[in-house]
Order: sequence, then C-alpha cells, then structure tokens
Amino acid sequence: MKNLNEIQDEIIKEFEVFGDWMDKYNYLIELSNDLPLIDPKFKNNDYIINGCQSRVWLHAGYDGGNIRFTADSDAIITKGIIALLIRVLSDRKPEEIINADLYFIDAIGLRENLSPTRSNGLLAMLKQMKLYAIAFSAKYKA
Amino acid sequence: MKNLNEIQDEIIKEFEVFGDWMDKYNYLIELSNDLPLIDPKFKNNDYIINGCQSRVWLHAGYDGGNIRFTADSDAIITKGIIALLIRVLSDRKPEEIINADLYFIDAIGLRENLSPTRSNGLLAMLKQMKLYAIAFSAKYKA
Amino acid sequence: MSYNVYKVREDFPILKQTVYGHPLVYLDNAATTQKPQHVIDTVNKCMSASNSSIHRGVHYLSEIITEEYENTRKKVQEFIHARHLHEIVFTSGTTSSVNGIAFSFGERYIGPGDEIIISAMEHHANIVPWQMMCQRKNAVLKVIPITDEGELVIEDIGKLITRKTRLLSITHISNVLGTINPVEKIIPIAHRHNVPVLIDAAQSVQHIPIDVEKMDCDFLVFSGHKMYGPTGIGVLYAKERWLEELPPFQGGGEMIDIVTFEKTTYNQPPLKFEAGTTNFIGAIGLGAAIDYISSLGLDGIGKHEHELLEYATGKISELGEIKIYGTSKKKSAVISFLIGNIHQLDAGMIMDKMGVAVRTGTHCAQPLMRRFGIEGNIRASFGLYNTREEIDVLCTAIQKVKEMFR
Amino acid sequence: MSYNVYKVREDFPILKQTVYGHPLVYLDNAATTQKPQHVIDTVNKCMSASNSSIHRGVHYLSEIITEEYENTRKKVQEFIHARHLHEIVFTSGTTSSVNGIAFSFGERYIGPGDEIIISAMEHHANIVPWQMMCQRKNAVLKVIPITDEGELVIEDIGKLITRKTRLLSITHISNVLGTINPVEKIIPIAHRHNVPVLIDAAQSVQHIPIDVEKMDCDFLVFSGHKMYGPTGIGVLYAKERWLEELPPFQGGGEMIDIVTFEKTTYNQPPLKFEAGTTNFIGAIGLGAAIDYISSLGLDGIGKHEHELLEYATGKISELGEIKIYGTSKKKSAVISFLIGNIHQLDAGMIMDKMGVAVRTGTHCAQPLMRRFGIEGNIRASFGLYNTREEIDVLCTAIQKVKEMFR
Ligand SMILES: Cc1ncc(COP(=O)(O)O)c(C=O)c1O
Ligand SMILES: Cc1ncc(COP(=O)(O)O)c(C=O)c1O
Repeated sequence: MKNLNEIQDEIIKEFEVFGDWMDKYNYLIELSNDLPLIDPKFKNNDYIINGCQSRVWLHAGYDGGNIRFTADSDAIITKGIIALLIRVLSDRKPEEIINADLYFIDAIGLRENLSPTRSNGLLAMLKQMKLYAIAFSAKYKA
Repeated sequence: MKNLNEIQDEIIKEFEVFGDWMDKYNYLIELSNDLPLIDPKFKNNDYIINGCQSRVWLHAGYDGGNIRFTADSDAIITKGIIALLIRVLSDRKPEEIINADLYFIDAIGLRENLSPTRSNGLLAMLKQMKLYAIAFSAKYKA
Repeated sequence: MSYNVYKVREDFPILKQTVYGHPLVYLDNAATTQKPQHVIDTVNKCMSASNSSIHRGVHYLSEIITEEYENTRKKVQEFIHARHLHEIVFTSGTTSSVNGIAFSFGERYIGPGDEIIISAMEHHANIVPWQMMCQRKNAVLKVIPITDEGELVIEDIGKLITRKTRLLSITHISNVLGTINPVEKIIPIAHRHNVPVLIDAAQSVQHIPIDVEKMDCDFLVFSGHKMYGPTGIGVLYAKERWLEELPPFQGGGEMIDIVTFEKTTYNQPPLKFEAGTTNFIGAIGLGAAIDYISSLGLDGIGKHEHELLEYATGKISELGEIKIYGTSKKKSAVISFLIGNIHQLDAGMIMDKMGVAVRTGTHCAQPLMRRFGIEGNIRASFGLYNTREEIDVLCTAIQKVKEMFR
Repeated sequence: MSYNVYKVREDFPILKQTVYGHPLVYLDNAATTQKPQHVIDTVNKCMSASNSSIHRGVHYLSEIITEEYENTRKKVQEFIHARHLHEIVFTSGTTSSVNGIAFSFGERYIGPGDEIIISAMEHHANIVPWQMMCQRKNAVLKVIPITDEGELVIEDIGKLITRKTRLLSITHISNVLGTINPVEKIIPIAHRHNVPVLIDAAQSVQHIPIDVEKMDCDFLVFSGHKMYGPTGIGVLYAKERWLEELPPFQGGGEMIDIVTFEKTTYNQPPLKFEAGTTNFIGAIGLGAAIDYISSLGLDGIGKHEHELLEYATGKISELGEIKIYGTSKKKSAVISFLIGNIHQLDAGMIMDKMGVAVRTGTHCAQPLMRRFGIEGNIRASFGLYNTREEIDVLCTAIQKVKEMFR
C-alpha cells in the first residue's frame, strides 16, 4: 500500500488536469460517492462535528494497528473533501496520522475549506481525526 | 443707555483693532477685571455652573424691571468673556434678554468658547441667564 | 431625476472587482454593505487632518473633530426625525445598542416574573440579550408567532401582553424573510397596554424612510456598516424620558459628572451613555453615509430595490424547484430560498466560484430556521447598487448549481 | 539603525498641518494618537477592496476579510506575547474591555461583601465600571493609596487584600502621572493571595514591550486609538481559563452556538465574547498599527520617548514657578503640571493659539486630582513622532502664558 505522501501526490496529480473550479467541484461531487460511509448506528450526536454551515459525522475504528475512519456529511462537496481526507489518513497507524502534514489540501486549492474561519466542520473533523489517533496510540501503547 | 445690539456692535468694533489672538486674549484678561463680581455670599454651590474645565458662579437680581447679573469664574479668560456677556445682557428687561441674538460672539471669533462641546460652562451660563429672564418675566407678569 | 444605478455603482470602488475571473456580484447586503468613495474619503480625511480626542480638549483639532462628531449626531437626528438631539446615542452597533438597553432596562425595571415580548423572526441580536437579562432577573421571554408567509400574527400580540409585560422588542424588517412589519399597528397596541417598544431597524434604516416621532417607538437601534458606513459604529435612539430614567450601561470617561471613590454622578444624555473614547472616526464616516444616502434619496433607492425584488422573485421562481422563505405582501429586497434539496452550502460554494456573493446558513436566526423546519438556506439581499443584470447572473448560477447536483 | 524622528514624522500626514498659522505641535498623545499613512491606507484598502462580513460567509470577500481579521488577532497575540490565539478578544476599546470584564466577573464570582481593589491613580474607565458592579452586587471597592511622588504604596497592597478580595485592577502606566507601576512586583503579591489581576495597559502598550506570559496578569486591556490605530477597536486579553469560565458580556450573532427561545449555548472563546458584527475594519487597521510600531521597534521608540521626557522635564522645570505632578523614578513620557497659580484652562487656551495641543482638566482622573488637592492641570504627553524642537515650542508657550497672566 502506498504511503501517506504518495497518496497525497497522487491526489495532486489527479487535480492537475482540471482547468477550472467547476471541474474540480464536479470531481469532488463524484468523490463524495466513494466516501466510506459511517455505520448508520453511529450517525448520532455522539459522533457529530458541528460546523455552523454543514454537519459532519465521523467514526474511527481500530484494526490490527491501523485506524479506519468512516464518515458522512449533509453537504456533498464537504463529503467529497472528507473522502479525500479519509483516502489519505484512513487505514494507517496512529503515528502516521499524528505526524501527517497534509500539504495536498493547499496544493489542490482547497485550503480555504480547512481554514479556521470556515464553518463547515472540516477543520474540526481533521482535529478530531488526530485526537482519535492520539487516543488509540496511547491506549495500545500502554 | 445703548440698546443691546448697539453694545454688541461696539464690542465688535473694539475687537477689530486686534491683529492677533494674543492681543484679543490680552484684552479679555483686561476685561476680566471689569466683571461685576458676584457677592461672595452667593459664591456657593447654589449659584455654581459646572463646566468640566472651569467653574462659573452667576447671580441675577431684579431691579425696577431690569435684570442685573453678577458673576465670577476661576479661569481668567472665561471671566473676560463673562464680562462681555454681562455688558450686553445685564441691566435689561427680561424680554430683551430672552430675545437676544448674540451675534457678537461669532463676530469677534469666540464662537468656539460657547460651543456645546466646550466644557467651560459658558454655554450653560448663557442658558442660565435666559432661564433667569424667563423666570423673572413670568413672576412679574403674573 | 431618475435613479441611475450604473452611475451609482461608480461610487463604489469595490464593485469594480473580479472574483475568480468573474465580475463581483455582491448580494450579501443584509450582512454588510459596501462603502461609497465619499465614506472612504471622509474616514481618510478624518485620520489625515482632524483626528483628535473629542469633547475633552480645548485645542484646535479637538474642537474641529468634536464639531464633526456632533454634526453627525445632528445628521442622525434629522435622518430618523428624532425630536431631540440628545436622544441620539452612538454605540458600536445594533448588537451593542440592544445589549445596552437590555442591561439598563433590566436593572431599572425588571423583576421576577416580568415579561419581555419578542417575535419568532428575530435576529440573535434581538433574542440573546433579552434571554441573558431574563435569566439574570428571573423574567420570562415570550414570542409572537409568525405565519407560513413570514408575517407576524398581529392578533396574538394583544393576547401575549399581560400586566407583567415590560417591553416589546421586534425587528422592523426581517433579515431573512424581508417582511416589513406593520410597526404603525403594533406600537399602538403595545402602548395601549403601557408597554414600551424597541424597534430593531438594522434592516430598515438603509431601505425605507424612518420617522421615530411618527412611529412613536420608544427605542430604535441600527448599525452603520449596514447602511454604507463604517464598522464599529451604531445608533441607539431613545425617547428623552427613557434616557433620563435609565442607568448607564457602561462606566468610564466622558459619561460621568463627578467621580469619587464613594459615589459617582453621571453626565446628561447622550453623553451619559457614551462611556470612554467613542468611535468618533466611525461616527463621522456614518455621517458621510447618511449624506450619501440622502443625496440619492431613500425614495429613489426604495423604488429601485423594490423593482429588483420583483424582478428577482419572478426570475428565480421561473427556474423551478425553488422554495422561497418569506412571501409577505410588504417585503424588503431580500430573497431567502432553497434549490430542490440541494444543501445551501453546496449551492453557495458553486455560486461563489461564479463571482456571486450570497449568504448561506441560518443568518443568525436559528429559531426562525427551526420554525420553517430547515437547517439553513440561501439568501440574496440587494442594495442600492445592484442591477437586473446581476440578478440574471444569480439565476445563471442557480441554474448551474441545479445541473451540478442533479 | 538609530531612530530618526524626522523620517518617522513623514509617515503622519496630520503633522504637516499648521494651526492658527503655527506648525501643529501635538502633545496630547495620552488622549489619542495620530495615524501613520500605513494605517490610513490599510483602512482605505479594506473599505475599497475586501470589505465583507466576517466569519459567516462562504464567499470570496468574506474569506479574505476573515483571514485579515484573524491575522490581526495573531499579530496582537504576538505583540503582547499571549500563549494562545483565543486569549485575544476584540472589543471597542479599553473602556468596553473593563466594563465587559466587570460585568462578567461580577455575575460569575461576586457576592455581597466581596472586595475589588483598584488604585488612587486610576482613569475613570478603571473606576466607574467597578463601582457600578460593586453597587449591583453589594460589594466593596478598596483603593491602594499613592505617595506624593505618584507611586503606589506597594506595602499597602498586602494589607488591603483579605479573604474577601476577588480581583485587583490597576493601571500599568498612569495617564496623568506617567508612573510605570511595578506590575512584576504587584501581580505576585496578589497571586500569593489567589487574587487575579487586571492590568489597564491603555497607556503602556504603545510605549513599552508587553509580555503577558511573563507578567502573568490574568487580564490586560488596551485601545487601538492610543497606539496609532483606528478608533472603536480595543483588546481584552484574558488567560484561557477565565475566558472559559466567564459568561459572555454581550449576546447576539456570532457568539452563540445554538439558539432556541428556551436556551442558548455559547461559542468557544474568543468568539463567545465578540457578539454581533465587530469593528473588523478597525481591527485590521489596528493590525497595521502593530506592524508600524514593530517596524520602528518598541525599544527605539521607548528610548526616544524617554529622551524627550528627560529633556522636557529639565527644560520645563528651568522655567520656574512650575509644579510637576508625578515624579516617580520609573516614568513614561507624560508631564502633568501647573504654572504658578494660573488656571489650566487659561494656559491651555493660550498654548492652543500658538499651535500647541496639550490637554487641560482632570484627564478623566478626578479622584487623583483630589488626591493632589487640585481642580485639574496641564498635561503634555509625547508620542513616537515628537521632537526636542516641539518641546522648545512648548516651553516658549509656557513662557508666554506666564507673561500674559503675570
Ligand atoms: C489609563 C487609561 N485607562 C483607560 C482609558 C480609556 O481608554 P478608552 O477611552 O480608549 O476606552 C484611558 C484613556 O483615556 C487611559 O489613559
Ligand atoms: C435584523 C438585524 N438585527 C440585528 C443585527 C445585528 O447587527 P450588528 O451585527 O451590526 O450588530 C442584524 C445584522 O446582522 C440584523 O439583520
């Protein structure tokens, strides 16, 4: 399996072909279908991350040393971006997730979507992913 | 005795000779000595008009149909200006005082000293003078 | 002279901008408005030529700036037709004005069990300050319901008022629905029960002429930045007697008369309510905004905006699958809507990339959203510089959104 | 590089002015400071190119302006060396900051008989809000005395603190006396008794480097307009835990999480304390002022101002018949004085006509005036653009006053 940065580079490549924003967004809409959806039983307030503009649900499972993320959102472009984040961060060791430098977001022009001032819940979600990683790391190290 | 506007015109004439501000102020300082001083027994909180920058005491007497003002201030230029106001307004009938249009203030360049935003108490004093006039007018008409 | 919107646009430097290669179509005017060159120049001049502390100085600059500041107070007085100059208090915005009154009114008049009435269409700025005050005073917040069209149920107001009702606080125009509330009917109802009325004019003062004397409201509040003026400046109008009776909401310099450690006495209104160094540069900028609005004339502005509203409502409805929230007969130039079941954020992001600035979300009116059973929607709000062509671009953008999320 | 005040002056358009035919000598910097071109340009650009409502929009302009606003928060954080970004709250000024904390702290922690300690040299902004709160809560206001030199009697602080003391609020630098209070000694004394400390930095942040982490104060407040920035913007710094524990001081948009008519939950700090549309243009202008100050360097500024203070103190004293109020060893560039028994207003009016802008009166510190047994005095306060030549003009003006009122 490719490492975290290889995947990031792959995504950057994929986005390079897009001439304009609408193509990018069309692709994100497409990607939203690939999102490993959260089990409906977790789609509740315990797993919600509230942005003021869209809602995101995130679950983290631990399997053989790797963390597996599943998620959902009520907004489709948000979902597409989550799909990318999960493609990069899911099925990885806690340490990889904790240390990940997600440069692809900037590179593909989605930085604003993860700015602290955007209230779509994505930045909070990313923080939550790292927190899960820290938690699992602590739990299974100990 | 000259009427109110004749005195105003006289003051305007007097001030015309002054080439600069310092001459004007020197004259005001001189005039401060002419102020009909308030009887010390009235120089108390009942007769005070508080500006936040200087204090003014004002007394109004009624004598044969005319109002006579006496006053004092802790600031000398303020005192000089009061002397002018009293020269124009004192020893006059209430109606004259009530209806007085004090154009000389503008004409001699002291408008700012009577602006509502100047906190030297002069505007409040002028109001008080008119209020006295209204009060005496009501009292002796009735 | 007829209203020439293309000429008007030239007064606003920001409107010449392109966004992602598209001309900027700014339809977020209910959030904040753009500034005409006259306001920009006034603020600039203020900082370059007359800046100095107001009221307290005897020196030249202080004199000039104080005069400019107090002239602005006069402009505001004339603009809203207040009886007295000292009924105009400068604050830092609508939110501050409401909070100030909620505090002072609460301290002076509110006890356990007393009631405050607001409406179901209020902005958070006219909800939360009352909630905070009611919580502090063990008072009760009551809510006038609205119809599906987004109109206040006027008949219910009389029923909601009891002997415990102390104040009615409602918006003049809803920032989401555009509804122009019939304040001329509501205020007399309240007054008949001796209940004073606060009018949130944040969304009206830039669109329709206000006459507080005729309206007979007790308080009226609005923000500079929503009427083509600077940020950080707002107005609280209150009838003379209230400003005399109410305690100040903030303490500090300028609002005092005599300060000792034992006891402090306060200045006269309006200064009693203007603690500290006010935003005098912002206030003077607001004065320039009032001059600008007056030079165009609120009648002409209102007519132009109403035409935009009618044109936009027609065109958007024709696109199909559009649900508009707020269909009151008397409506200001705001359209809130949803496109099919497309999420408002998805729509907003696409429209943004086409240069169209609309607002998406709850518009600081969560209870209103809940009333309509939605999480949020899209809002296009028009100002004096918007054009029919911009509405055409808006419609093209909506069309594009529909295609992409079909 | 050495500090070139003549070059610095070129950055300030207002200083090129003449007043009554004389070059403007602006010595009222403790009241408000003039604005460098960089601040003017930034405000101008903000209104011409990026103005839009912050935080709430998903469109381009909203994105840009929000980033500029949040960058300013970062600049403030770095400027005062706060540990966390969210410890920086924007308010409309020092007065608002103190009032806000007085309210929230009062609501959360103060009950009958509790005590707040301030000092005898406070500005009304750090007196009246506490008086108002103490009155509401039946609490007690206690005052640290000062010496004839204008220094706090530090030994008394420990004695004033009791088990009922809840907060100590003092100024860093006196706006009248210039005294630089030894906060590094005072704060540990208070903390030893578990008493949190608020520092009024309105007169310090533009003159000396501030490090809130090192200083270990619990709250620190200041105004933009006194540090070469716009009016209507100020800062409240508070340690993280206080911002978490304290209730918000204003309600409205942006500061909320979920609003229902029954119950409202609040956003995280700092937004919890920034209700409504903030003065984001002012904030961004403040960011420019911080950049400007940093480009000159507070060390160089401080050194220059200290030289001015020494020069002025010497020259003015030499004139004879001068009484200076505030002769602390550690002093900022402020000189308050009286000329013989000449009334300060008389002196100020003459000096004004010679182009010299000084402040006369009580400087919003009436209790301090009373402490010295005077009705008011004359204050010359220096900023980063003042020169020795201007002090010479000041002295000539004082001389003239003496002649006229002899
Ligand atoms: C020491 C001190 N504290 C507080 C203030 C009040 O600041 P502002 O008027 O900007 O709110 C001032 C300025 O007047 C001051 O000098
Ligand atoms: C109806 C209404 N009231 C109050 C406000 C709050 O105004 P501000 O944020 O300027 O304080 C707004 C604007 O957001 C509004 O639309």
